[in-house]
Amino acid sequence: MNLSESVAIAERLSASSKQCLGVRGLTKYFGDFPANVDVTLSVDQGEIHALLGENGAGKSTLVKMIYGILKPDVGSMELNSCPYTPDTPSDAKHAGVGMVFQHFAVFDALTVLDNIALGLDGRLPDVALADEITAVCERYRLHLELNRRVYDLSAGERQRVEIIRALMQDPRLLILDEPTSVLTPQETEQLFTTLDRLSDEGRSIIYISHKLDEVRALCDRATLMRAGHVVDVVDPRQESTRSLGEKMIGERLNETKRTKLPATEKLKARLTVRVGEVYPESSRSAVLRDIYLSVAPGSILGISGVSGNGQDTLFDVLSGELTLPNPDSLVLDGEPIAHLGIEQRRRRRLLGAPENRLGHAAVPDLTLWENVILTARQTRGILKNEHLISGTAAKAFAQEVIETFDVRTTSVNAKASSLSGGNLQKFLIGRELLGQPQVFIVSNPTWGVDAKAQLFIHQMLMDIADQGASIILLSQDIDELLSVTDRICAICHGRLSRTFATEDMTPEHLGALMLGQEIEA
Amino acid sequence: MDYSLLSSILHAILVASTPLVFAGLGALIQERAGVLNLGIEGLMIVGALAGFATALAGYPLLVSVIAAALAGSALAAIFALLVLRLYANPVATGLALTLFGLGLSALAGAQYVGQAAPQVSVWTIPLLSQLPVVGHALFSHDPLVYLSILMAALLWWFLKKTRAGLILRAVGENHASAHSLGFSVMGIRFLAIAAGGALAGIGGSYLTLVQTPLFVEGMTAGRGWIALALVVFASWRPFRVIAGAYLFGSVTILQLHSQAFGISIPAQWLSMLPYLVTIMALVMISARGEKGLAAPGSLGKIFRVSR
Amino acid sequence: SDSEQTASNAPEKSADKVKAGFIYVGPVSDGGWTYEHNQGRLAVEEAFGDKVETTFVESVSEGPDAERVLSQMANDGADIIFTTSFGFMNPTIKVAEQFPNVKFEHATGFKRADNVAIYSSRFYEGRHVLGLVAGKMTKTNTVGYIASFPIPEVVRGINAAYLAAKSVNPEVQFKVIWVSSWFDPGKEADAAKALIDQGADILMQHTDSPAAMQIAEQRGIYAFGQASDMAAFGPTAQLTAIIDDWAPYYIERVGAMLDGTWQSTDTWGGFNTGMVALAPYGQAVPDDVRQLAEEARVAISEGRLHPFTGPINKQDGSAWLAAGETADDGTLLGMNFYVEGIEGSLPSSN
Amino acid sequence: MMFVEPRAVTRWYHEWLAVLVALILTLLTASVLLAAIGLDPLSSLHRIFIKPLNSVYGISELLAKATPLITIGVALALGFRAGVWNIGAEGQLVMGGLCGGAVALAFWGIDGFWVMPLVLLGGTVGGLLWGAIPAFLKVRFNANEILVSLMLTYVAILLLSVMVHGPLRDPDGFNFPESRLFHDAATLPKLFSAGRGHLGFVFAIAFAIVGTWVVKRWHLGFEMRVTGLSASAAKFAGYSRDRTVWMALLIGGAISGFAGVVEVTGNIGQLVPTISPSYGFTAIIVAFLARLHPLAVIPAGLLVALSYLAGEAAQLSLGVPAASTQVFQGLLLFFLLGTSLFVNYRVRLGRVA
Ligand SMILES: Nc1ncnc2c1ncn2[C@@H]1O[C@H](COP(=O)(O)OP(=O)(O)OP(=O)(O)O)[C@@H](O)[C@H]1O
Ligand SMILES: Nc1ncnc2c1ncn2[C@@H]1O[C@H](COP(=O)(O)OP(=O)(O)OP(=O)(O)O)[C@@H](O)[C@H]1O
Ligand SMILES: [Mg+2]
Ligand SMILES: [Mg+2]
Repeated sequence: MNLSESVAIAERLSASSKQCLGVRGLTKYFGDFPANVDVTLSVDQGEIHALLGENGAGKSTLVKMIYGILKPDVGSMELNSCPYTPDTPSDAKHAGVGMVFQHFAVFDALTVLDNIALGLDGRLPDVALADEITAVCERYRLHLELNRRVYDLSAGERQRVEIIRALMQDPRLLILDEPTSVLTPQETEQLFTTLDRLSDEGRSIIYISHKLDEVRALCDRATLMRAGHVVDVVDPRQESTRSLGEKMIGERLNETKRTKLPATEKLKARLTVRVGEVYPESSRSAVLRDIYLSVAPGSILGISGVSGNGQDTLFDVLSGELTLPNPDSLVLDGEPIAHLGIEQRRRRRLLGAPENRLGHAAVPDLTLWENVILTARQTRGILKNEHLISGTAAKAFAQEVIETFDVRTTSVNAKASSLSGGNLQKFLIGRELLGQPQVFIVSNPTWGVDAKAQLFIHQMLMDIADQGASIILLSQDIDELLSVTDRICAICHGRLSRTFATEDMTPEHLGALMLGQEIEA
Repeated sequence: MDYSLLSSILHAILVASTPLVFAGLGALIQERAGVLNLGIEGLMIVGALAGFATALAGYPLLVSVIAAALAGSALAAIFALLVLRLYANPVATGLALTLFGLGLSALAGAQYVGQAAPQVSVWTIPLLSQLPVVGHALFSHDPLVYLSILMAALLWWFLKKTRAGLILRAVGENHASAHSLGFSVMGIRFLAIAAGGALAGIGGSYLTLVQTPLFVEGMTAGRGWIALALVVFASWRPFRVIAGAYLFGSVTILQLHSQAFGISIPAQWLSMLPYLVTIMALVMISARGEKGLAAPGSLGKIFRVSR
Repeated sequence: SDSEQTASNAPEKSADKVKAGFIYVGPVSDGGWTYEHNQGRLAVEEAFGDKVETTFVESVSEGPDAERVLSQMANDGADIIFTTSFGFMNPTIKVAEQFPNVKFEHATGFKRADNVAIYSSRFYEGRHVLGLVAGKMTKTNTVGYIASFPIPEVVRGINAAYLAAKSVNPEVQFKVIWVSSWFDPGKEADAAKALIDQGADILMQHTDSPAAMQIAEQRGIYAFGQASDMAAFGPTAQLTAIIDDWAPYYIERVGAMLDGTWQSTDTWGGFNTGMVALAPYGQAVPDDVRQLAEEARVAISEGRLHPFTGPINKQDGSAWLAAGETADDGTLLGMNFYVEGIEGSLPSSN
Repeated sequence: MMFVEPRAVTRWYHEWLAVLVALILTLLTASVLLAAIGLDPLSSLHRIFIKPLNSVYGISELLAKATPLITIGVALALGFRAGVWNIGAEGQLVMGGLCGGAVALAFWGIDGFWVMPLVLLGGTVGGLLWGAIPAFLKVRFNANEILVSLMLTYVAILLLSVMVHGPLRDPDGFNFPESRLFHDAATLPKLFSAGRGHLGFVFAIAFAIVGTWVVKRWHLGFEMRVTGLSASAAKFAGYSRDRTVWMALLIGGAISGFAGVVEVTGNIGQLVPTISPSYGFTAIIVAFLARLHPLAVIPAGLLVALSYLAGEAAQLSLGVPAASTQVFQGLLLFFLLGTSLFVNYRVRLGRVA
């Protein structure tokens, strides 16, 4: 142990007695809805403090109040022993609070440099700033190309923009709202190193995540929230992932179960994909090259990969949002379908659930029953004689989804945007599953979804596989892939790796595959 | 080719285009902040009247131009109030603004029938104006022509080189993100609307101060609409607004000259040309599928703060 | 059904009080066509004082709105209604049928009825005088002409002015620009510049704004005013102006209502009725030109001179009027051809 | 400090209340101004707003004036929901009038029950084709439809001018720029004995009803709305943006064209250089006043139409200039638009702790 390390530890020990942020009795209502009730939170200096809770528990609401975006109805805050009442985010910034948003606050048409400059008071996107950013990037080993426009960046890169922007302000308290939901294991690892370093520097961190393993590895303390209330403060290192999840949810979590189909069934390929070259519609995604994959009835094929490596395009090619000129590129139960559009594929019970819930899988401003019409209109007589919509049928179907999949919402008349992430995801996956897919393509289904809902969604996928459906699961979450799939491969720079049986796969091996280490160009 | 004629034509094109340049820049700054204001015509005519009335009262050009700018801003402030504070639909509000501006200017301007404002003197730029052909055409103008180009450069500089400009673009690009970062979306949009109103007002005043120093109701004759079209045409870039305005002005002037040359195409067909050429140019630009041509991301969308 | 109205409005009976309505195609503040009609209305009020009441509706669209405004006026108790634009012709006829006891006066059209009189001015008489002055005074032998729409009245004006100019200056040439608008100062100014740049040193216009006059003043050349005296806009540039003076006609017709002598008539008045007048000649007009112009004006006024007196060929060279022959009103009313010597082609003629 | 939050539920009476408040504000302003120029507000307001409607004739004229506003307003409401900004309905109206009028003139003097439908069809097709141009340029070249449709409006007006000055000119009309009067077989029947309220109004109401049905019930309406709300969700649902662009502009063009031919055959009775005092632009305001609900376009259209009639009445009986009505219409619209805040939002005053 060298000197500087021991000093850091000593500092950390002494700091732990010193409070950085104190929140007392914070209450926030949206209309009549209590998003936060009498919330108390204490974050020490140099502490990495987790904020845990189900979807809709009020975590984001709480940190938005700390960052001055929302105003509490009642309650007080203290920062470094001074009363703290941020009216605007810039007040918060001046007080030394930085924030990385769950929904990135970035500007698509602007460059990375512009985006970062905007977060810094009085700074211009000039050479001097670029140099400073580069320095910070190097210090925390985060890579960014400053002149690229944000619309060209992957989700992970966008998040890096946010993190750098926050770090550039030299914050005393950094808030990260679900930062790892879009990161690869390697990126996550790197982020943890960064966060550790920050905490060593005496900075406090509020860390919101649904990945309980991460929290256990990283955080010093965790405040658990449920339905707007703080229910417990624990030391995550003393807890198992399971006990943490159960404390958070307040009930027991079930194990996911599978009944395996007989091996003979698994031999027939239901969907076969043979694609030479596909150019994506947006430059954000990679060009697909030489894709070959097949999936059998009753089996779940996992495709892992860092976002931006062609998953979007692959999803589009599989779901039918992107059609291909050569029909034989995709063969479904012996029928060439690559030239068929998404609607025709749906009629053949090839269904999909894209990664982005609001704005892709669902229209935020439409009600749940209206959102049902988007993809399930051919089911249960929602669309009569091809032209007329039966509102009754759509509402009934939406109600069925809500009941079957335990979606927490007021009614089928609620707007999609009013649901919490996990509930909306349950609704959207349920919408497809009730259509009894033969082939189901799903991308990052548990993105930003709480532990309970994660298990629920995984069980749903397994159940339909058990009933004989073929599933292709595109995901960045290694744990998810390892626990759900039968076979697994990785996509990198638009190329697929070999496919392995999941039993033979280790996280390290999968991580290597995601980085393209076994894919020959 | 008769060079003096060429030079005169160029000169006339600049004069005919200048109101469009000002008004187009005014619409541009609003749209870059995410505000779609279809009321440019109303802003222009109010500026036209204010500028004229001030000039008639004997004030110097500078004062008249400032008066026009203030009048444009004042009317634009009504728009800002409705759209920013009361969340009124911007498309309908813009149209109502046009109606209101035209009516107001007609009402207040009725007293100016039959009166002429003093001529604006020409600033001849030494040496440059001696150049053959372009000398007279480009460097022997009233100050407002130079100002219009300066404004475009200034706006370009502002948007591209200053932090305020960056913030303005950010607000237009994604108001939710801008708000998250702590920028006052309302405040910035209000300023952009006021500035745009001022520019549109100056554009209108060019008609009554320079082009035809008189005021009659409705004399903007649809130029506000053309200005709006130019912004789209210019894909929200200041210098392309100039290019678009000059293109439009060129076709307008050249069709008049072609008539005077005795080219026998029916006049109405020739009058269609500026519009048809604008469409064709737009199609050609759009077909190139250039990146970043898109409108500001939040253009025309209503922004509401939840507290 | 309206027996009382019939009684009070019967043409043969004199009335104590007349209510006169006017509908205008433009705003009264246009400084041109509508402005002059409104001056006429004011003159009527001045002339008859308490005995008349006038109302007007301005900026009435020539398409769909005219009929309603006319009906409303009639319903409102107007005894006589002046409809002051060509586009109001058919609505006037239609409404006149529904209100047989109301008198209508339609300007510049050609359809009449028992209760619809028509009136217009022989502006071409004025154009003749303008043509003489222009022919005499042009140094470049190029006269610029800003025209609105190719309707007979405008074509007639161009022909009359050209023939007169040519009679005093065989070298003279007319350049015509059609701006497809009655009122767009910016466009008229642009047209004026284009004409000047192409060598015109005298401008004539058949559009309503004083923009061209201002440009002429700026460029130090000459121009003629249209509809009103535009000297304010071109103190040195204005050589003279054709003034539409509707006051004498309006006073006469309203007077006839008061006297009970109103009848449906077809009036096409010129210098002789005072409906066409000229503004005072500008400083620049030399005495000899002034004298020439005045002589022509008096001759026309007294019926000794007709601006369209043969021999005149049409533009394509075909004969129109033989030597000494004068044009009949029917041909003049529907004139849709240039006379020989004018360059360019008439838009939309077929 | 005033701030607002969205209403959890919007009730129908909120809309009516907002309109009522706007009307009261407008009338109050009007009264103050009238009193300021020395007129008795009450009797003046009566003369302006009530008297024009006091007879079958007045109602009939109101319906005639509202007909094109409602017809086009419905079409635009559909298109705007789809996020297709057709600002050129005026041009499509003019082309409809021109083409329909041309058909009427082509069959001039020929009687037969089929003439009128043919004329209406001609107008509809004319508008449809005019709407197809921006649609094609948008779909094929991604050319902005606002600009193209707006520019085409000027072109359409000039085309009409060319035609009435030339080929379609009345041969017996002394070369004046107008066509012959349409014969009876090509004239829309009137609704009342007085005024010009014509069958077109019935069509307008029918459009509003069908439009409501399309919006509420038809998959097409839903498809267009989804495309307008979120392009990528629409794509995922299997809806094509191109199809929506085509539909919005073709429907907008066809219905505006229909409004145009109805206007010339029902109201004007011939082709003249000006067949519309900016109905196409005013209808945009109408559509938004109705908050893009096709059925609400009916009262919105009637209200705006009344404001025009009232303007004429004000000139006639009070002698106020035309411009003041424009100012007034502007104010009315400002009030209506401003008070719409209270429909969708709850307004709270003061600060929250
Ligand atoms: N602006 C708002 N208006 C009304 N309700 C809101 C608003 N923002 C959040 N809510 C509601 O408040 C509750 C808490 O939301 P919040 O975003 O804080 O949850 P969260 O704990 O961050 O959930 P997640 O894990 O899904 O991000 C949710 O039910 C949400 O629907
Ligand atoms: N002050 C100036 N004077 C003259 N030309 C300039 C000036 N500033 C910029 N230009 C040039 O004018 C052209 C058009 O500028 P415009 O504003 O349309 O594009 P831009 O802002 O440079 O946008 P982008 O960088 O996205 O192309 C550019 O080539 C620019 O380099
Ligand atoms: Mg959250
Ligand atoms: Mg630029």
